[in-house]
Amino acid sequence: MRIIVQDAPFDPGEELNSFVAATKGAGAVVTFTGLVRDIASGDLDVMEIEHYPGMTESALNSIATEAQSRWALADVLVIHRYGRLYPQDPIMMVATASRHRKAAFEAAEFLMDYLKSRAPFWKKEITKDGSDWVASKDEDEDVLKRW
Amino acid sequence: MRIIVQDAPFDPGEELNSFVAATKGAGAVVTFTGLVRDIASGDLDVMEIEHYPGMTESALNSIATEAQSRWALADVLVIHRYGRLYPQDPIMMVATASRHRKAAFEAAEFLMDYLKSRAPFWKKEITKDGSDWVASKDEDEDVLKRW
Amino acid sequence: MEVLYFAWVRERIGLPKERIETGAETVADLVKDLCAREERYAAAFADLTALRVALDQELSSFDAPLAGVREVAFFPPMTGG
Amino acid sequence: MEVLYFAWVRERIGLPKERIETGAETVADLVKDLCAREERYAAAFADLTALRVALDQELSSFDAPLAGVREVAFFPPMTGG
Repeated sequence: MRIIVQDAPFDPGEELNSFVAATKGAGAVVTFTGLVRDIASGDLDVMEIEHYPGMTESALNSIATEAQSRWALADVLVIHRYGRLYPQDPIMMVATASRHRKAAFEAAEFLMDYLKSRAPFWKKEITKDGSDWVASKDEDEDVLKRW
Repeated sequence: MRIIVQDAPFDPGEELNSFVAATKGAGAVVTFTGLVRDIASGDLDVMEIEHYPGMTESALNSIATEAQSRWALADVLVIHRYGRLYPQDPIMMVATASRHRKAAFEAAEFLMDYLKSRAPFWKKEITKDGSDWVASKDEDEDVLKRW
Repeated sequence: MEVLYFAWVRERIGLPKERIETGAETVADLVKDLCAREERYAAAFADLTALRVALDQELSSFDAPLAGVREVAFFPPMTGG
Repeated sequence: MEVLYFAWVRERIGLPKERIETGAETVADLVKDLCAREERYAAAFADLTALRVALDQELSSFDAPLAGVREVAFFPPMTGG
């Protein structure tokens, strides 16, 4: 299990390849990569991601540990950036490895669902006209009920 | 949409990065990578994958087109190898891009479920003692019912 | 028509494809014709529930008609992914 | 105790953290104390349903007791991923 919280960019392809190389015996690897999406008006300059150092790492650790206890996973990776990001930049990535595809898919979805509303990150969208904090969605809270 | 059937190896990380670079505006990218898994006895030498040239491409195309009609996808990638593969080699990969993570996850699972039992590939496991065709599993047929 | 065999069907019959002239009206009739020819066909087609058939590269069924079909393929259930 | 603010809570209150001496028994009591101090606190805490609280870096609730707590953090619902 590897949990990384950093302001530096990361390379999703390199991370996938290292993850695959490290997971001996698993037939199935699932990744989710989240990218900075432009806003409706199409003029996003920067996304600023704030986090709660200390709590972030422990929250991500708990979520990943919970995933490992629920599914037979050979490995789990969570990377999340903070700081200033630009449209199309990778924000975060999770990867799961398992013998079977169902476990790898479910665990990755579980990680994403919890990460969305249980990891202390906040996003601010900055355009030349001003800035807005991204609001949480009720559905992000609702999806947790399925687990 | 890109469908690739080849005997040459591919690099999952490079494929993920090209896929991400090509999918403007999608916030969510999901990949599944299938690796050659060793067998229970631990002495797999080679996995030989046979396919049905022509039908393979058209079957993968139909499956990917069906996924695009069911979910709002910015892009879909399917790569599948045939020929001789060794333990830990990537066999295949699917990638989906969407604005939302739910669509990207569901479409990737759909692609995998259909690819398992509707794309004309057959796997043979070769050890120094002999060889066995991998049998299909009833559950692989059953999972199609959920779609 | 062209008849193709894959995986262990190919191995049991001993060749990947052959040209067959047949008056068979359905896939099942064609299978009967082939089984009558030689033991290796009978061995390959012993259990049809373990086999799949494609007509002109589309999955089909053993009761499907062969009229107009150019390519028939027999193979075990697929194991992609 | 140490009190931390994140995102728009931090912006409204105007600082990321401060040391507060309080006799408050619960989080809700602490919020009342803060709101009584200055308008910017009242503005930040106007709608508690829009806020979350963590005690010693664990998500908690506004009726939780503060006994033994070293670090309290207030922030809007999280938007990771």
